[in-house]
Amino acid sequence: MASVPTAAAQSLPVEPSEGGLGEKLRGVLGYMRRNPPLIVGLVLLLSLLLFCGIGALVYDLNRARPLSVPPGLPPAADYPFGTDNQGRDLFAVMVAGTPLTLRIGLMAGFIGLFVGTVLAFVSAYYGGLIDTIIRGVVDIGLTVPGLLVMIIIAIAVKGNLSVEQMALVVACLAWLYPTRTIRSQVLSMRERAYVQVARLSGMSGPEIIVKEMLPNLLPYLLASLVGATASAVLASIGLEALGLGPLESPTIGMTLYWVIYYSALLLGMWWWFIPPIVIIIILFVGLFNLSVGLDELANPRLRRSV
Amino acid sequence: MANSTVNNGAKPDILRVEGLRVYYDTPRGSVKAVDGISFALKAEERFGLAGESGSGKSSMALAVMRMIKPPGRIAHGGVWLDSRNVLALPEEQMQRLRLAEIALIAQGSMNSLNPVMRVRDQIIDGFRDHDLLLPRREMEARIHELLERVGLRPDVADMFPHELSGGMKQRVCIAIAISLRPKVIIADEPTSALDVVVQRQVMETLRKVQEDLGASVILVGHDMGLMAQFVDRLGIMYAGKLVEVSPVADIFTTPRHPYTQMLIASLPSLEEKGEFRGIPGLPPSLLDVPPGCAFHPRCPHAMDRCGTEEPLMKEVQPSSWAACHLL
Amino acid sequence: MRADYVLKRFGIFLIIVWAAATLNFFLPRLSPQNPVREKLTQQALSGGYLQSGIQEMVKEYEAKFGLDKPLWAQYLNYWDDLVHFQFNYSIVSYPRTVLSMMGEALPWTIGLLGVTTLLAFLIGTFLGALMGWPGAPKFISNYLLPPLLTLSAIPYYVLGLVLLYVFAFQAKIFPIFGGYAAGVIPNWSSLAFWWDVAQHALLPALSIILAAIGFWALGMRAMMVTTQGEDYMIFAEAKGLKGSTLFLRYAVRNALLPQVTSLALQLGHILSGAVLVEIVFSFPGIGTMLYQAIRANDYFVTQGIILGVITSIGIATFILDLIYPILDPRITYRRA
Amino acid sequence: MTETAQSALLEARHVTKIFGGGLFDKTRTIALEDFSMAIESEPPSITAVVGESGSGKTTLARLLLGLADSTSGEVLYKGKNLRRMSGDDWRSFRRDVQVIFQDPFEVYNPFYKVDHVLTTPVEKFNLAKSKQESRALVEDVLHTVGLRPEETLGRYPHQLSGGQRQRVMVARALILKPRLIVADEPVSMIDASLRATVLGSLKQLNQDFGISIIYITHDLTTAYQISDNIIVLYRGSVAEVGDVELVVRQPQHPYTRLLVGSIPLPDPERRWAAEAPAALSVKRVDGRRCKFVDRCPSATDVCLTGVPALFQTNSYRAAACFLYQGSPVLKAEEMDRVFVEAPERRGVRRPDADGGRAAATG
Repeated sequence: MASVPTAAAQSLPVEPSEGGLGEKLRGVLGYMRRNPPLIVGLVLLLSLLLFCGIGALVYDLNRARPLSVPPGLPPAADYPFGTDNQGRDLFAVMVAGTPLTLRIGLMAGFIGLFVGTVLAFVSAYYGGLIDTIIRGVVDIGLTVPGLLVMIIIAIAVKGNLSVEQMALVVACLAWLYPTRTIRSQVLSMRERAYVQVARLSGMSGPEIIVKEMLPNLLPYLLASLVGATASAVLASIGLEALGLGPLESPTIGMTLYWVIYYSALLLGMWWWFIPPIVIIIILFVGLFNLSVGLDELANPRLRRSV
Repeated sequence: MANSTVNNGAKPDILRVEGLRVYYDTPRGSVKAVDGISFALKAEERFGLAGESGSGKSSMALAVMRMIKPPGRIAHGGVWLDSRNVLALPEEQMQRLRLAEIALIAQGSMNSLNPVMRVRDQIIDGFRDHDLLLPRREMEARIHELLERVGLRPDVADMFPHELSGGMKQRVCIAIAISLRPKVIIADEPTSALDVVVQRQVMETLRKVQEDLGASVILVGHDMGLMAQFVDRLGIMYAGKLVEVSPVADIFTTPRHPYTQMLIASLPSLEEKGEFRGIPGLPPSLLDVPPGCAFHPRCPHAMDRCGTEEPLMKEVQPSSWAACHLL
Repeated sequence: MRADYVLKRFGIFLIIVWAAATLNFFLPRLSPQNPVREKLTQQALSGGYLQSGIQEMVKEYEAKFGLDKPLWAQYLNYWDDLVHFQFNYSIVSYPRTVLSMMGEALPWTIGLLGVTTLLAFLIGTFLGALMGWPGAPKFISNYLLPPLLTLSAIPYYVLGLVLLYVFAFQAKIFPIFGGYAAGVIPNWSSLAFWWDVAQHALLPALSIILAAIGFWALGMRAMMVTTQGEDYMIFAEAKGLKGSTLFLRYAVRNALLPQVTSLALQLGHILSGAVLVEIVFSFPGIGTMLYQAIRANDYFVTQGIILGVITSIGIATFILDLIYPILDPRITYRRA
Repeated sequence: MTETAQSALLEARHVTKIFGGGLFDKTRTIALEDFSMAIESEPPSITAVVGESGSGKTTLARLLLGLADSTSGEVLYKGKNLRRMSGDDWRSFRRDVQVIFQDPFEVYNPFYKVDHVLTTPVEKFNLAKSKQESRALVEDVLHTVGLRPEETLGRYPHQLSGGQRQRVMVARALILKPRLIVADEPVSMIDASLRATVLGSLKQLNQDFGISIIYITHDLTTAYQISDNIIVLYRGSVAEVGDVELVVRQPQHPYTRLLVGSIPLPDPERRWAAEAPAALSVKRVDGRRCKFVDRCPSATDVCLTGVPALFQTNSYRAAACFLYQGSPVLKAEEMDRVFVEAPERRGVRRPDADGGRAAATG
């Protein structure tokens, strides 16, 4: 079998085309067709952004505040998503809250990925005691239920959290998983002969990381960012639903908190909980597909698996 | 090519391969890994199939076992064992035929055994799935006998693969391969991961069990030295085709095909030092094999005809066959 | 199994408990607020106590809870209590102890989580194994996989809310909240009570199982595909083994190993999700208790639950670590 | 030669490398044990280091290249310890000592075209003042190793064959005009018909450019073809050392005999001798005795008493075996005394094989 998989493997990875821009574009489109999760993910997330963007332009977001509209109304022409018990316009809440939730996720995701990447490189590159410590902390940190640790943190810093503080709380644990996965990637890459050749060609350590390793890691880092963002959103919504979030901000998680707090379900106020649920589903399914798509891009061996 | 089936000597043919083609479908077209190969294997014969990477030799081995997986497929041809066409058997019969009549010693001796099963159970599995399970004591005796036959101590049966050295693992594979006394053993690069000393021991073990059993062996590989040491008759593959089939002594003394000639000349020896004679040019991609004779772009004797007309196998002298327009 | 492997795993378990307990102790104390004082002040105000008495009361309570001593003494004290399973009293439900409250809630959570995790793992792994096997029916990959994958992306509790609304509120097939019908006195020797519990547990369980199956199926499928590329699969097929032998004893057996590793890593994650499911269904487990404690600022209960749960997860991981070498004979030889 | 040891280009002194053996790690492997060797740049020679897997040959390569640190002992570049060298010394070390790795695919970063491995050293060592000059330099070395630049540059590694890729690596090493190249199994992953071209390129580096080569391999045949001197390693220790003609054609150490006897010669008339080779060894030999004793057909009680020193059986060879304990002992750091200098440079009379054997037995 030695010969054939090589031939097949050569045809599969993202072939660097030597043609012009049009050909490259066609190549990208052709690739997208072979990677449906990427398209599904992008379409879902873009439509969510579109909803928020257009909504913010045409709708009065002040109505997301409590007592700004009559409470407890079902959807109608004036209030397309209805209003909640405390007099918030739920359409405005969704338009204003989705970007807030995304912001928490992205901030924590970025911080987590950045810290994780740095630690992963430090750990994998220097090895020894530093590596043992970092690996130990990560392995132990990952077995512990993250939500509970964040609860301790959130309670400790309690007061009224801002959206940014919320992101920081979530970021406290967001670096664990990226550190673990990126470390193993760096570790295997460090042993690659091309890294050693680069060293023998006179490249310095940082230069090798930037020029030889990072380019190959990029698709992987992108997939990790999406994964870290999704985890952060999940964690933030969880904390918020427990009442440990930014009480004054109309985020998706806080909306769920109020839903549970006021037992909207038992009151039959379906319009109160269906919008956040739908947005959560679109958001997570979008992020999930995007990360699967990017994973496939980063690790073409999985392609055409079955 | 069908008439090129090589036959000579008194021993009957045990396995015949006729016009076999194995294609792998890729987005860029069909990779013709095996492209019309015919040969016959005689009883108790050791036959070698030599080729460099990309010559299709491993696909050839898997095709005879009918183990080509998608995107690969057997596009054409027949593999006749006695009077049955192996390629036309129903799947269940094919399953029973493997190991019982044709056994494979696969490439990658380091990982050919299931890492989480003891050697004993891996041997027994073969018996069980051929409905040949013996009473416990007899089974145990059979396992001991098999292990001893390949030069291993009986307590190896209780070990896991990771407790064995590379050479021991490959001996276990040989023990499994001969457990049902097959007529044909296909050994695909059986020693590619082993050191020379162990390689010699494993090859001699293989020769010994082959002679004990009276089985035939097809040795697939790239190492011409190993071929010279082990086989009776040798087929040289280039770009998915056989270019020459001759008794092994003839191949090394009077190679007929220019590719064989250059391949033999490129081999380093302990006789003379100095000259490094490689074959200029590159082996073709199996996606895009040159028309006519696949070797013509690298051949010093190429004529106009070679680029257009595919040479057929000819019997150059009794039992020596080659496919070249020069002959 | 070698003793040093077991010892090392046990050491890791101890480190987990130590780290969790220490965080649990120090983090709240770093905060500028004093939870006890805050809570008492709140209670005093709502109860209409006189301002003047509060200071003394706080003092009295602080002495009772040991909050007036220096930090290191508190820390030692804290460990002394932990080692003796003294988790303090609940501030809200004083004089009930945290331990007794947890003792009531923990079995519910372990029951729900244990059953659902095991079921989801088994079903998901089995489906994944079939999806990654060329001989298996195609409808699993084509029709079962996409919805399962979609569900796996959604948080458990969101799925729980949907199920609750559709099956409990609208269709009224299942009860809406609780672990058993309101007003019933738990009686585990009565079959009727078990039936009642089962009805109440079904929706929470379903929301965890449905959302988790996809995760396990996806992981198993990928491992099956990897496994089929291994040399031992080629050799096993050449041994003339039957499809079922190849599937079970060679492919699934090996693909299972990373799944078990993954199970150990996912326990914490699953639990985080399950906590919120309990809250959505007002299931009488640890999650609901935690939610109420957080809402009521019952800080000792919160602490106790978090520590108790992390310890439980640590034990579960330790058990999985002990099982793993039985599945994979190589493990003690690799870096143990 | 020994008096120049002070300023040898590269020197290993009593180098030992042990893997594992940490706090939680019970698997301790001695990859290389008390190895000493000085490599002079003049006259340029080719020294083969031959061994099976686990012999420590790749560890040796990594130590000599400064890619790994030894557990004890030191590696010196022009008399300076690699571990304590200044940045300038490192730059000069990198220029003087270059590498060719085993896998001609792995050495290429899949993100870049083939050009990358050639232009990086040019940039890093300021070998060219302009883009054109750099291009000319690259094309020049490609021509030297027999590649056509227009068929090589601008391509991705997977678009070239294994032989082409490895020759590009030879060109890369050449571009720095090093004085020593460590070639770690450079042809083991290349097809036989293309192997000769790579070996030819290596030989050319040695003859035309005066570059010394350490040729690390498991393959005695190619080692014999290309090298002047040979070091046979067994489980981290030197088993036999000397002139390649002598060592390969009349091996003295039982291990070398076993190795030579196991080579599958491409000659059906000369098949493996009938007698069975030494048994497979399962357990590792521990303690202070000959490492080969468990597999050795000539083992006697003396082999259990200690580790055999290198016995110099004639002026061009030595073997670490008690069979030759009558011969003078060669200290580990004097191993290179038995090396012949490249004959075509010095015109030194080459010891003819029979004379060598007579001296050994005498």
